Amino acid sequence: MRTTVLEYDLSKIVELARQGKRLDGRGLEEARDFTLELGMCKNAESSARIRLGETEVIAGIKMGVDKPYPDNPDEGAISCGAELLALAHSEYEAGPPSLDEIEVARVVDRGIRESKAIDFKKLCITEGEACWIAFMDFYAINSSGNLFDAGSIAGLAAFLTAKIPKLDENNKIIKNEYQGKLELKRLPLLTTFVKIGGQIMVDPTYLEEKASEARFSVATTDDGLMSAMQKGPGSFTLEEVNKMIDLGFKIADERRKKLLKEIK
Amino acid sequence: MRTTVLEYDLSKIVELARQGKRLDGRGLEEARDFTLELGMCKNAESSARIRLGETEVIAGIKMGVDKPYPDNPDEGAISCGAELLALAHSEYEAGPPSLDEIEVARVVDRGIRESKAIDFKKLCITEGEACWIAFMDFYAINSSGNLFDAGSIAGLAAFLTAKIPKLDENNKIIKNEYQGKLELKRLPLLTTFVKIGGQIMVDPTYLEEKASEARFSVATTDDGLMSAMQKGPGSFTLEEVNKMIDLGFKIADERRKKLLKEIK
Amino acid sequence: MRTTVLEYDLSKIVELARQGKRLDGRGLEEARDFTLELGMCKNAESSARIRLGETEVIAGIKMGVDKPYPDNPDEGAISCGAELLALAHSEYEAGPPSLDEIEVARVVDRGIRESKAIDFKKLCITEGEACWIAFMDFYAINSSGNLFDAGSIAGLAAFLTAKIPKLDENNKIIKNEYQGKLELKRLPLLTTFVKIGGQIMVDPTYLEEKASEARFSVATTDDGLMSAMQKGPGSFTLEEVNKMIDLGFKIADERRKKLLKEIK
Amino acid sequence: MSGKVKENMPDYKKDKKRVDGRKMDELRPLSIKVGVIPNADGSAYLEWGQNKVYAAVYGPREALPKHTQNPLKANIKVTYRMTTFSVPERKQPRPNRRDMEISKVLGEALDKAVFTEQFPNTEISVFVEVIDSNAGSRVACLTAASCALADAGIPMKDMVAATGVGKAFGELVVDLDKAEEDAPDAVDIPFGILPNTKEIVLLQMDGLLKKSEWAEIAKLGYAACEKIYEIQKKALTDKYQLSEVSQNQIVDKSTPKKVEKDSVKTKKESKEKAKKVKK
Amino acid sequence: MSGKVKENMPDYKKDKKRVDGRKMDELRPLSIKVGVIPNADGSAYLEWGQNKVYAAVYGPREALPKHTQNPLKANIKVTYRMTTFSVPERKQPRPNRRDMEISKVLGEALDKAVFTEQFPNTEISVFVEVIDSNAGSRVACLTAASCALADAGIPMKDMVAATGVGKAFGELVVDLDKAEEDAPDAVDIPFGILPNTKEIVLLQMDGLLKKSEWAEIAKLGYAACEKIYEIQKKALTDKYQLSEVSQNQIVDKSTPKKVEKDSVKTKKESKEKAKKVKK
Amino acid sequence: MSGKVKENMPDYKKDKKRVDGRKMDELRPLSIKVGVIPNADGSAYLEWGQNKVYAAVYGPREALPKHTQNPLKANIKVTYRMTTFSVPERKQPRPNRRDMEISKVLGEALDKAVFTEQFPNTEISVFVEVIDSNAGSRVACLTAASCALADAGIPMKDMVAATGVGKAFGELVVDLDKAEEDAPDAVDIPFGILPNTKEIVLLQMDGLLKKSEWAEIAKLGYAACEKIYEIQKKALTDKYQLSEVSQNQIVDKSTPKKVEKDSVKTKKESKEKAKKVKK
Repeated sequence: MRTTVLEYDLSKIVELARQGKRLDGRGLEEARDFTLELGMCKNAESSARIRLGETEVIAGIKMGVDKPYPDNPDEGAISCGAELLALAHSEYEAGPPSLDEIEVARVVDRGIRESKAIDFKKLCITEGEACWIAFMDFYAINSSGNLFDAGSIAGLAAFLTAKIPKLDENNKIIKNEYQGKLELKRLPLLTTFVKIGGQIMVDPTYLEEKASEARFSVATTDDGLMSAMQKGPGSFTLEEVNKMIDLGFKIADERRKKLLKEIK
Repeated sequence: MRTTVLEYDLSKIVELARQGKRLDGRGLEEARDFTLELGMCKNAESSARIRLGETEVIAGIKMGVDKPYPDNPDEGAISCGAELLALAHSEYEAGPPSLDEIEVARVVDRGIRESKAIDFKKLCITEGEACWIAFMDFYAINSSGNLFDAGSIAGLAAFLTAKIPKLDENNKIIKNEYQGKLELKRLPLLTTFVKIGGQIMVDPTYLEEKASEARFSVATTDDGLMSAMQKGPGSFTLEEVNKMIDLGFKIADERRKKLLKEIK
Repeated sequence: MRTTVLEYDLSKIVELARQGKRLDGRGLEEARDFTLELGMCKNAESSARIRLGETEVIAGIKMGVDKPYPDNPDEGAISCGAELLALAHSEYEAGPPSLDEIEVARVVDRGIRESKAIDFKKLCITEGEACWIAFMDFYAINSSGNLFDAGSIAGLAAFLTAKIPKLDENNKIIKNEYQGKLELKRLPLLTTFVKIGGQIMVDPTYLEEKASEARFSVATTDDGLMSAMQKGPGSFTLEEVNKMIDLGFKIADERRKKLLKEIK
Repeated sequence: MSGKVKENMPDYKKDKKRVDGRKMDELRPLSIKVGVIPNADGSAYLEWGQNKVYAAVYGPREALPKHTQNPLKANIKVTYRMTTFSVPERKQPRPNRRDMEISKVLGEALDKAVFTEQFPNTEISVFVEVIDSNAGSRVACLTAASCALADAGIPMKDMVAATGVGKAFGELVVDLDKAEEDAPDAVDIPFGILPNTKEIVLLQMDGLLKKSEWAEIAKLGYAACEKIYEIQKKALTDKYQLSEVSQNQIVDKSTPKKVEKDSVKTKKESKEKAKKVKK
Repeated sequence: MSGKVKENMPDYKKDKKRVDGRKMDELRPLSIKVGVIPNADGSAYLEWGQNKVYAAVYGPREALPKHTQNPLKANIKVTYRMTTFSVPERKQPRPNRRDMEISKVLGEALDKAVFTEQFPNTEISVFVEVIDSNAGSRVACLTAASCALADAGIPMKDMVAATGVGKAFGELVVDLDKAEEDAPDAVDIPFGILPNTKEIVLLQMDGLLKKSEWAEIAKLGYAACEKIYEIQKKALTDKYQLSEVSQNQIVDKSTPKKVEKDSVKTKKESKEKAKKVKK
Repeated sequence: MSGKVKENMPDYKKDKKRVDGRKMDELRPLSIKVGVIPNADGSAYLEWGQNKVYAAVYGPREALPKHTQNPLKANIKVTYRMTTFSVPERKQPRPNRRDMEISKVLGEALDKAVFTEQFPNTEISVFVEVIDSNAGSRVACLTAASCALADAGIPMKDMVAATGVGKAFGELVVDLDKAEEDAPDAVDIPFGILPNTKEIVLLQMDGLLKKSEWAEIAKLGYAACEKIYEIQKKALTDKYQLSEVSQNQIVDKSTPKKVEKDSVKTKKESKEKAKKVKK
């Protein structure tokens, strides 16, 4: 990995944090605004492009037909993948999945899966024979920090807009024909925090991530539940965790409102 | 990669080319002669060893039974692979497929596949159930330039002589018994050129490849058609491309004649 | 690989060997004592932990149901794997299988497989449909030399104590219920030797392996047969090989006696 | 490719227009925007019919590992990839052999466009990502990558303009879409040139073509590439309206490189701080 | 996880005890032994209910390849793996994505426990191997790895004590077993702290939890970790009965590091000869 | 191997000859040609019954990566591979575990044949490729590789002569073919020696053998290897008829290495120019 981060910037960020300030002028509890585009990838069953500050992520869903797992013959499945494209940052490299890619994919996946938003039984086509697998993959296009939240918003938008293809009598997908949409019972969203200079701040930029002592994400739903937590590097006090959970609910609510308005 | 090429040789080659000459005394439009041996690998459904100048390549075909692709339930398939064995040159290494291996395999494959020489429907055994896959793989044994043409000649010889095994009632191959041969409707052959010192020359040696500014291959058939083109490094004018296509037809015709004489 | 072996120790070992002595005071033909624990891994169909001197190895068996190979529709199979865990020595690394891992796994496998101790036909469940595969994997926990013999003893103990799960009507394994045990017709065990300073010695330590000029293993059975041999580095005279085979029978007999006493 | 005989197969000679209504020599709608990826030294986003691709350039930066360094020139390394959802049937995430071959030929095409000798021992990394596709993604990527290189302020002989040309349903056509690529008589020729010198830098072919048809196809290809080139130049001008830096940089080989670089650099000063490889 | 409705499902509110008879805040039997792998610089073997894990520490040793070296601190690199026979259905030998993620979070947890700044440019390699499992293998490994680090004489701020906490069959519980992890309302929270400072160094969550339940769960987690911590300390004392070196080394941050290291070194002199990286 | 009971199974005790008509101690036809791969520093092509293999030697050349260099000796690195069409059922192109093990044991066998201490820090790369097979491909490769090493002018203590020996259909035999390897009582022993010293450098075994049979088998093996050795020497003489360089080089350990190398070098002057590693 080639390092291009300036030590100067990092120490400046720490210094500012101690004063309760941030390099881009945001408040500590202020997330960056985001914009959303939907459906630009016609080959996908759904697609979403999000820009969270300068961070840009594209998510898409492909629906595939497969045999159910023998343990759950009456259930389909979802799968979430992430790629931190070398396109998106000079420090990224093409190659096998990095630990960072695996972690962000799995945390976004858990936020959705564990919320039980999607009823896997409704993804069953024929018990023991055929089921749907919803493959959601998201890609970093420009990486300016907090791919967790960007991936989570893009992923949720993709699941919310995914169409289910029609099948012929042999359970083969008929191209460009659809029978309906995925249903979500609740709407989980991740909110991510870092600690810098002892201060908790939400939605870190790339440099803030570099400068941070600790990182934490929490997935919260519209019906007041938590569906995933993930501490990254560093440590937190219980009070800090509690504060981040509270803020997580608040920020996810705002983001969800905006998201739903875009999707209608 | 260990480099053993002498700068001296390369500049000499460029200098000679400017005078319309080559290091081995050939004319610019003169391909190296080749020799062919057939059928030496008894475990293969066909095999061919070609020596094109000092370049030696061995190709063989194994016929396998598989399920047809769902999209083409009434068709079999072919597959072409290439290995530039570390045996064949001090600059080659054992390991995962290199870009050069992938390119030469795919270009040889396209020359044959796109010519529609082989009717994939005739490779169907039982619609939707079983079909033949003809796996042709070729290996560089001594690499002295132009593996494209050597692989193409060896590959065509292998396809032309491949036997189709007999099957039992369960579509299992019966060893050492055959029901017939692969049929080819036309005979595509690649012809490869390089540009050195502004001069186009055919059938480059290893050093000529190293010294070249540009590379181009064209697959032509006995019925006057082109089935593949591939520009490698560098650039050509349209006139140069046209000239190479003309020469490609001529040289492929000569090689085909020789090839058919060997096969009878 | 990081090297931590002291040249001093190695030359001392060679010097001692020339005098018929060993660093740990053992005689040249004296194997280290071993201890055995069985059944500590409840998720395994059998498990065995062996300490051979300071060398510690854990072996376990999982029974899986699969389709028989088309060539042997009425037979099951066994599979032996080995991992030299990075846990077990500072010179080991996590990563793809090393040549050493592959060799020790394959030699232990051959010792058992070629002895025909296990009747593969008895591992058939339904001809052409379903069969048992007994996966035995062993792991180095502390590597102080002679993983061949340690793996062989642990592996044999695992095969001797492996339970066969019950199946439901769909040939799916019913958890925690068993229908019987694997049967072994004979009991093959490896015995491994090195040559140091021209002297043959049995059951080498890690340092003795480093100091050795040559290595040899022989698998022998309780009914006086040899089922595998493997020469590692170096060379032996025929007389040396004959001596090692004789010793191999003797030492394997002693070990087998102890092993059977532990298993009862 | 598949050669399936379909009912109601189009007959372009008779129909006088193509499946999607285009004329034989008509391109699908093409739009390019440069500078879309702030982290990159240069970037472009391109939509071409259904094809949608990103291109990003990082470098010139030290070529690593060391043994890949060429003391005479920069290495142009292209990485072509497709997202899993960019094709009708989900693509496996790991790169396949087609991805690798396309990466290779695109790199070989761009190599002729860049004054690589000005940056010995470096690598110019070009990443192209297809997020939606419908035949022609490789020429879309090459066209976008050229703009991204220019956007990165890398001294270039010219940009590469590229398109598919070939044959479908009985006629010679430019810019084949998927339906045409699947025609029983389909010939697809990825074709890329340096418009200033007319040099051909990308040329491949799938399909079965009469020699006599090639001359006509090449003519169609050149004409189409000229149109593409205009769109490429406009994309750059749209970003750099105030000066003609990018234009000069591309077409004027005599301009001393130092000046070119500096003039571009003024646009990206903040970026420069973080850059590693300097001349 | 699977959400299957079973007949006779337990109801913890009614039953007042758990499937295996435990109280809601009761740990499964836990035993730890340190120094079990002679080759390692430090090691531990832990049995916790059905879970059985080994931990081994090698280093600090030179971090390789060179570019991974951090001039300010040691890298803690954890490799979490499971044997093929440690789970009900045979695990594939090659590491999967779960193994990788767990390795990452365990390393991030231990990083806060070690005075890493004392060993710049080195790597402290921690290998944990699960040989049998029944929910909670990652916290078992983290608990064992902490003891192995202490056994290796590596200067530590504190050990990490970790356990699963969460919810099953209607009640908040500690140290969930597999039956509980499979409950329809299961919430599993791997939870690890530095007992001296109460800092949380491991925190993940699977399942669906009310915010109000979290406070109670955290309380259960802290209490359980205190019990685990006592067992960890006892495991070290059992090995080093004659002195309190390990204890001092862990709890007393003010002790000059030099002295700590030396005092531990006296116990492992024979090992030191073979070591490569020295300060 | 498979242990299938066949009708009409041969009975060698009764038949007095083998399935293919050979006597019990008779080798299949064996021919060797050296110098067949012009690019290689040394090479050989061998046909032995249906087995057909190439061997090529490159080096001694600098061992890379650096950390593999041994300051006391050259590494002999053998890469054994089979073409996809060299076996009855198509082999997957990527090397399998059998390929790896065979590469290892062949390298360990050749290591004893070469004066490796003369080339510290180098690697002698030996590539063997099986293009057709019918039991015994590893001994065919070892036999060919020895000739290739001699052809490369690498100072050798001796060549390795190797063959399969063992048991089939009730009798002890040499050079088992596939039908014999599949006999229910088959024992296959890859056996390789340095004929000058009688040292055994390759020894493996598959199958179930009485201890008493081993002595007889070893005798058969030595005798067969002597015959093979003659064919190896003849192959080298056929190439180098004018001098006895290769012979000297192999059998006469006292000859100063410098002279040996030079005398061989005269035959490969043109090649030397391109070589990288020189003493």
